[in-house]
Amino acid sequence: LCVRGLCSPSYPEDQDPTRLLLQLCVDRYYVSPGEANKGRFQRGVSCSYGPLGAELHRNLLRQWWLSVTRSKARVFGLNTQSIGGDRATRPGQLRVVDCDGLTQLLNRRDLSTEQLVQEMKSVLQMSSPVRTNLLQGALEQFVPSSELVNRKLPFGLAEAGLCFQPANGSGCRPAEVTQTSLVWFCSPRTSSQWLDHWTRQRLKWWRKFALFLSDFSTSEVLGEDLEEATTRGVRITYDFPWGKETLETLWSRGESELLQIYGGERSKLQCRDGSKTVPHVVSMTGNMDRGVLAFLSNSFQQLKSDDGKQKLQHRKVLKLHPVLTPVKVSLNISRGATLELRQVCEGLLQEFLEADITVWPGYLETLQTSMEQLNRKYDEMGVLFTVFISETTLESGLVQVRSRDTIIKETMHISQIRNFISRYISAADNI
Amino acid sequence: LCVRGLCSPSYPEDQDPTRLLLQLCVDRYYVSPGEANKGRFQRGVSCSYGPLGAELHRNLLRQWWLSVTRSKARVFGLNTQSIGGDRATRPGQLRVVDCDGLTQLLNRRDLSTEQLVQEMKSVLQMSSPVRTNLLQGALEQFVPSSELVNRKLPFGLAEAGLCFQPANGSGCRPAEVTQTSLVWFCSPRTSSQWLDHWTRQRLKWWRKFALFLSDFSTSEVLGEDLEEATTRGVRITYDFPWGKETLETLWSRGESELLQIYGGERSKLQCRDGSKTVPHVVSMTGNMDRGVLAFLSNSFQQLKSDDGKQKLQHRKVLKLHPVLTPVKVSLNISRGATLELRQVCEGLLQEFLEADITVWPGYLETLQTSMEQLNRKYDEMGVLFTVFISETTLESGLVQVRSRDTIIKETMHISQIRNFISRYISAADNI
Amino acid sequence: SLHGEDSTETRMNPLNIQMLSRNLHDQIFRGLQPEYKEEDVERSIQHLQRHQLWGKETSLLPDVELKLPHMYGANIDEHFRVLAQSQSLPYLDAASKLQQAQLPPMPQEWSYDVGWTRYDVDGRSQKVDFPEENALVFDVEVCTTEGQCPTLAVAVSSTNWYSWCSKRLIEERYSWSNQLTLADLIPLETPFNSARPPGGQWKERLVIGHNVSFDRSFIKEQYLLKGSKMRFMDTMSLHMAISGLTGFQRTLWMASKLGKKKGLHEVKEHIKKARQKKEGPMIGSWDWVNISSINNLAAVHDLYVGGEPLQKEAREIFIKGNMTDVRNNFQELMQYCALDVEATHEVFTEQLPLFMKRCPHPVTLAGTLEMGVSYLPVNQNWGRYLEDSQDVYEELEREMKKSLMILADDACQLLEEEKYKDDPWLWDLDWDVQEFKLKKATVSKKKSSEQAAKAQSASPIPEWEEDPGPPPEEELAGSCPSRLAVENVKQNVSRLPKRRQHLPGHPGWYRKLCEKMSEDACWSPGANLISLQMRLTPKLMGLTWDGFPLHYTEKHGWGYLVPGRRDNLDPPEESTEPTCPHWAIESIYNEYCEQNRKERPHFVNSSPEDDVMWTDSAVWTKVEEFGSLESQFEENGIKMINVQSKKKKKDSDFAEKKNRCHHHGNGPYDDVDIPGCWFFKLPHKDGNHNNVGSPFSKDFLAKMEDGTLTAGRGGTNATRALEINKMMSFWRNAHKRISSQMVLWLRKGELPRTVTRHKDFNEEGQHGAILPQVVTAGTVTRRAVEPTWLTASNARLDRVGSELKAMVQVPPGYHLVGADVDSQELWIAALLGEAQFAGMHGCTAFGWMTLQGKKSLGTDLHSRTADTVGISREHAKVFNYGRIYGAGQPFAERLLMQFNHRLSQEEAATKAKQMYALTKGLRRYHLSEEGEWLVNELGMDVERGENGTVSLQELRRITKLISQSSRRKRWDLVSKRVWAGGTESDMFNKLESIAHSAQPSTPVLGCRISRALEPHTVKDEFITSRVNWVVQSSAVDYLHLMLVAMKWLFEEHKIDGRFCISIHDEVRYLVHSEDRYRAALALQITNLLTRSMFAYSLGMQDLPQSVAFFSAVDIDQCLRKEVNMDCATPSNPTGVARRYGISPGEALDIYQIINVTNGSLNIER
Repeated sequence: LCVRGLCSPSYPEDQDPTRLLLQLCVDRYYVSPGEANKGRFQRGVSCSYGPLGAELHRNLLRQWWLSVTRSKARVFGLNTQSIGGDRATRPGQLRVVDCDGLTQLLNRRDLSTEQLVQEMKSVLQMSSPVRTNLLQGALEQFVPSSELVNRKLPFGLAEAGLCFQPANGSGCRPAEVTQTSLVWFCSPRTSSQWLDHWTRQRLKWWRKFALFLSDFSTSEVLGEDLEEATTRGVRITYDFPWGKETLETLWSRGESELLQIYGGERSKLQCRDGSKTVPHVVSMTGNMDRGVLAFLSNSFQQLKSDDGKQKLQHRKVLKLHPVLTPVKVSLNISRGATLELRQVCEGLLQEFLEADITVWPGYLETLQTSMEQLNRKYDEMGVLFTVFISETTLESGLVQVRSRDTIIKETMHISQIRNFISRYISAADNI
Repeated sequence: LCVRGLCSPSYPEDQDPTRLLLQLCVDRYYVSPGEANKGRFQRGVSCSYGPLGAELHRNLLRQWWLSVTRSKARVFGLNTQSIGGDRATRPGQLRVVDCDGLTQLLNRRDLSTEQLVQEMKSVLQMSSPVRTNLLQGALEQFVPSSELVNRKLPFGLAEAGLCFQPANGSGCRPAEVTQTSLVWFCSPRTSSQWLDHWTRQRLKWWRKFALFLSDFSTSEVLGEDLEEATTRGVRITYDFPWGKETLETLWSRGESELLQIYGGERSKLQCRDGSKTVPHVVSMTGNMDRGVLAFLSNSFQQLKSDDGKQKLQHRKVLKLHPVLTPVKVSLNISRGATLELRQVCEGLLQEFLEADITVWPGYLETLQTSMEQLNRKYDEMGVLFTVFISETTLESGLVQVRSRDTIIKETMHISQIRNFISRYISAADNI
Repeated sequence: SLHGEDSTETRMNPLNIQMLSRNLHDQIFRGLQPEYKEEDVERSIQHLQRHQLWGKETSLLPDVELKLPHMYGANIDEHFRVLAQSQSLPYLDAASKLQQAQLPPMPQEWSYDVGWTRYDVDGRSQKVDFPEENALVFDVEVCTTEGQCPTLAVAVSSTNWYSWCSKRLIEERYSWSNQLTLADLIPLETPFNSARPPGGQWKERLVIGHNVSFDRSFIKEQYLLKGSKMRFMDTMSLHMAISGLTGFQRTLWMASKLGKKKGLHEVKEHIKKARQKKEGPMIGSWDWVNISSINNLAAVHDLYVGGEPLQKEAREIFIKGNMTDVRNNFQELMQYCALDVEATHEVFTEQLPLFMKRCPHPVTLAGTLEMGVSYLPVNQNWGRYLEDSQDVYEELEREMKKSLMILADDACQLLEEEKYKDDPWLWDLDWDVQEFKLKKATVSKKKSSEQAAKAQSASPIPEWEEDPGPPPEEELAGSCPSRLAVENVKQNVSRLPKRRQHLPGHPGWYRKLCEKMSEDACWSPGANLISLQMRLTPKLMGLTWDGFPLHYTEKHGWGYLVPGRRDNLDPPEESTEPTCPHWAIESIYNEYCEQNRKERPHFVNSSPEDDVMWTDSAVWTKVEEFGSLESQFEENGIKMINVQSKKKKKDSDFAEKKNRCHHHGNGPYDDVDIPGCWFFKLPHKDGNHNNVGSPFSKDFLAKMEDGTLTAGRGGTNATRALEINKMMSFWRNAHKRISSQMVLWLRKGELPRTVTRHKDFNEEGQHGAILPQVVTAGTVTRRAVEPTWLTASNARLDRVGSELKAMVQVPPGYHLVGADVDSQELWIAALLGEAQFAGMHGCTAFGWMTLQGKKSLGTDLHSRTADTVGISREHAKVFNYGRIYGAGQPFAERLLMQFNHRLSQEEAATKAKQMYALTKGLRRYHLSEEGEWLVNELGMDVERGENGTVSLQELRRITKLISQSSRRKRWDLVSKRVWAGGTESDMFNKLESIAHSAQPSTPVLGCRISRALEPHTVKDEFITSRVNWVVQSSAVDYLHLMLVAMKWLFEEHKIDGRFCISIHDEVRYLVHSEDRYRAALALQITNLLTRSMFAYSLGMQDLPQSVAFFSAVDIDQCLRKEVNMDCATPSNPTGVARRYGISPGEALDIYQIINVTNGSLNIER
């Protein structure tokens, strides 16, 4: 009997799905330990990721990049700066300052309070603001980029990177978020159509890697929730156990921000679209840190397995999508293994690495653990396949491959595993 | 007649290779325009990249990541925070401050100078430092990570990300740099061996993508250049027209920094390696922004082509390695283009994108340019192959494919191009 | 006699029904005043009183003051004749010339050249722009594998043959644009590169073809926004009108003619049924087979012309071959096409006189011609719609599949420790796993000793290992020992069998759900073959019915297992069958009861949504389905009784059995022997003897919603899967047809200036048209047939792609003007009944309700039925239409059970009987002369009703008495059967009297029924279809009248617009925006005249005001049911206003239109 872990409402504390998930993420190297770090993780801002979390984060970003740049002929990547920028006009509450310099200033005894305040203010004003979003950078790049396409619409500028959020009162420090941004420039006539198009595309993308698709949904931003300068907005949200949170926001922004950056010089901005027009901007801003959390939450299954002996067991699994899951295969040897087996493992590992399949070198662990414990650990890590090399392998070349999703152990020949797993992962994209 | 552009010494101003290269990078969408930006680019810090530069940057980072994680069983990725961190002890000259808050403080009239200075200092002290390197983060992650491998040596932690550099006097603002970092933990006994090993590996990697291999070289860091706490150091440098600059530095750092972070608690740090020891650290820190510049510089060729009519022409080419070059193929149609030709291009483009081959949609340009102009442009962009679709294609399915490196035009059937180019690129990786 | 009028302008008839305003009445009926007989009035009042309708409150409408255009002829019928004759004259002229012509000899050699070639009698050929003659027989062939571009065509006029070749046929190229332009199509009126006829004037021209609407869609000029004057005659439609077959007849025809296996069973059934009715074989009832045929050209040609059968083999090349094949067989294919043209001409020659004879009213021809030029304008949103719908559809499909795959994966875990044996659902799946096969190692001695040596050299791993330092340089270079070790082990690969096993370690049922791994680009891992329709899916979901787990048996379909059975607990010795874990079933049932005690599930009435949305054609299909079954019940009352008593006996048997089991339901079925459990079947909508094939059919949707049917595991997955299934249904069925609609985009120069100069015109936009392939008379009732547009349902929030109709959108500067005829069929049927009963509007209860009934007072037809039976008004609608289409009591019974599964068979039968008694009435019998004589002779006291009829009981009594007192076996006692006592009895009597008359023809335009349904050929067969024909065919007359009137008004008053489409009771015109209100007025006048024509033809010189005008004329920018519908669907979530910028249209009644236009059709200056 299988119950979807995160749906049902009230739990005793030790079964609260949120707590369970967060603890599992720490235990299984997704997130570095520490309450503050866990807190950041749950808030959906950048935290210190463990090795598995970092890999998941990387995989997710890579998939985003591929989907965005493959989708249309004219999406170009950008890499703008996170601090400063040439335009001193960039607004910004958060700035990077040279503490040593400021302290020196504060230590100067020769200045009057007035002078000190004045000096301090001017230093602060001169200091570099850090970016809070990627939109600004993309808008600033509009003119050089539009030359690249001969000023023909539509085209898009994509970038992923760290952005900073001011502390929202309450003693919090400023936080950083891994944002993805696609800024789409199109003719005013088609902007609403493009917003619809991208909304569908983006939702599709999120759902592509989901286990339970309906947890991802879109909602139109209504009335007073609309940001300044925007005419329409759509949010893509994920339904966490503690409520819906926004993963990505799409805005139809009109032309005003572009005009503002370029000092209202329409002629600089005009593009060719039948007649000359200043393009409208559709922006898509995603939070990939929260994305990581969403996919972890979505793929977290607790399976009650009633083993007949009246002992209720919980199998916890992270059924992450094959493409996303940080470790695809773990290689293990049974206890009392020999150096020869170890060598076979080393060889196999090398094969996997060359095929770009991430491997967990379980055979290096010399501590004795039971098969059951091992499987539980790998399930919680989201390891797709567990390969067991045994004495039989040396004789016949046969290995045992256990699947995370079905927990069925399949016998396979050693010469086929790599291809099998490679194919499995690349084809998992097809569904 | 080929002359290596950047080697020979003195040039007339309009042929100064440095100037030429930088201008080409701006013209061909590698770097955003602006003198300040160009300056940053040349200094080897992060600048605002154009679409092609961003792609090159991405490609380089990806290659680094693959080489590092594929090389050994136990290199794990990390993703640490760039600001703050939980340890208030983190030193740091650069900090992120909330300017609005500080300004409010400065505006308060009720504080004496003493009080104001006091308050200011404490706010500054409480503010979040930004990281200047990735080493610190990796060292902090040592303990949780070592549990992952059951405290068995050796293992490594890899990370790539933005780091910040304080302004070095002279009115410069703080800069950011895309760093790569591999921190290797090994037994004290083997640390020097590992340093040698990694030095060889890293140099090999840099040279793998080079056109002129000898421009990349290593040099031992001697005497007073050694950083505090390090026992040995090696630099990997590139020979720019204006002199050698460091791309990556490898240090053998001993145990002291680890001990410092963990408050000298050896027991926390002890790993199993025969007897219990505190591991030694070998760190590798690369600057990928300078890496981008190095490869651009390395692949930049100026070819004098004497066209017989006594008119000296310069063909400028970026012969970037096929794996690195941002645009692999450009798709073009001859003039008098029909809707049908466009459709063929669209189809081909989709095919390429699906095979992860970056394409330049040249067919979208409606301005008439001569074939010559077009080729010059693509050479300067480093486009590997230029594909021409013409009326003939509609009739017979044949297309023209021009190679950047040989400038020879070959006729090919439309159904074969994708495989041809795919094979070409993956084979180039193997050399 | 008396005049039913007041002195005021408002006119009332004697039954207090408001009639046409005097000024309108005067203009239309030219002073003819209706006359009413007192006794008729008296009879009507009594009748209405009996049905509690007399004296009910009615409301008055304001009078309408309107100056109608000048009308022709002496009466309205003559008026219509004049209009129709003048409209069709040029075409009829051309047609008869062609009909009489001797065709020129067919060319021997065809020209392989782009465009049209003309062949002269002397054998010379010449390139021409297009054929000049004004009448052509025409046929187009398309090489379908290469897209929708026409490939070649042949035409013949009375003087010349013509051939046409496409550019794509003649010129070989690697690829062609998949977007057609006008230049790719066949010109028939304009030169190349021009969208204007020579001389600037369109000519009246006629094209004849078999299924000509297909050919029409390849004609260039037909796509122009301002239509040409070319019209089309379809030999297939002519055939349907003359000799068409009903759907059921077609099956029989094919079976008897072609001996097709498929139909044989039905034929046998039919014969069996025919025999049951009367003794002796029914030779007569098969006569129709020889005077009719199915619709294809070969069969039609054989019927009308005869002789050598047409050769159709060459056709295969166009369907299966590619362009090269066509080129290689060019001459042969041209010849084939030409022969078809010739055959079509022969057929036409025979058909024309027959058609004119059988459909004598000129309106029929004129209306048919007009219907043949439908035109649907579309714009760039069409492409968007296709893309969005497909996209959303695929996404839903993916979601469903994914959730099912998760269920399958999770179920695999039961393999561990054989836990599946305790699972209430999955215990009977195939859980076997395969052994991994490996060939025996052929170990030579040397090798084995080597291995032994290896085993000896095995070295244990030290517990504590030191950091070995970096590997030596040479190892990195390639030949490292670990790689060698792997290579070594890999050598064993030769021991694998050649054919790789498919997931040997997985349970059998799971293996079947997985594709074998391949390099194929579309292979994907996991149980991806799973679908909702599979038998194991409900089990994987753990579905329960009232707490009992579902179970499937081959014999009974889906049912459920009820625990507690004790008589079969001892398992048969050594059974290989899996054993049922009845303890587990018991425990989940107990759990369910536990929960129910806490929160009693509330049972809501089943939601009507799915059923109400039935289109009338869906109702008719259902009726026809049952129709063949039910006549025997109706026709033979005595038999019916027998059947019923038998049923009762069976039921009591059931009751006995049931006593043993605590659960009441459809069962138990003891032949399902599952230890510890009884098996009950799931209820079926068509009666409990039917097996349920899938618990996911839409009939169970309501059961899911009310908690009867729930998923035991996988939580929301099951319900969501079902929801998705519902959302996908429309697009799944329709997307192929919709996405293959041929759209032709017009370039700027091909659009009229009114469009390109309009302020909303956009260079980047697209404007074009779809020509729906309407077969103008596609059914035996002469209703039009077209698979996509005429059957399209309206947009529904939970159906992907159902916004289809709203995608027909006007170009800038135009509007769609149209209206639905309010309850058209009900009114026609009622009118027939009234003409029969007392010749007064509203004289029958049925008629009164259609005219005066008010929803608010519960006096309208649907509310009445709803009250009688105790069902919702929406459900009642279905019953009412069903009845008028000829459905009988069994239909009603079944429908009732479907609407409410807790209704027993008996209750349903009672309700249906009650409903029919009230509406249709009861059968009464006129005794035959023979009967009267016998009654008289035997001196029987016979209880007679009005008109001297006797009831069924009385008839039985008489029969019994006669058979007792007479030795003769059979007396023909009955001469005529009639209906009596119901609200609709007179209507049905009229319908049946028409259907049974010697030459059934429609009462208004006098069109005769197909030869294949005339009583003298089919005798008493196909009654349902014939009764249905009367109403439906009259509705077609209605449409033809409207089309003729509209064309007249548009021409007379220079209203710039064209016919767009008619969907049965609905017409739409594409009108220049400036003229839209005048067009709306024209439409209202059209309706007035058409209704008046109906009343006039049935001998009533008046028309009720309430039906004189459309309740609303829609002026809109797209095609939709209501002008303010936003047509939101999953593929169009924000609605047409937001997504496509289409604002709500206007729906104007006659008063509003008069206000805007001042009641004048003339252009205001």
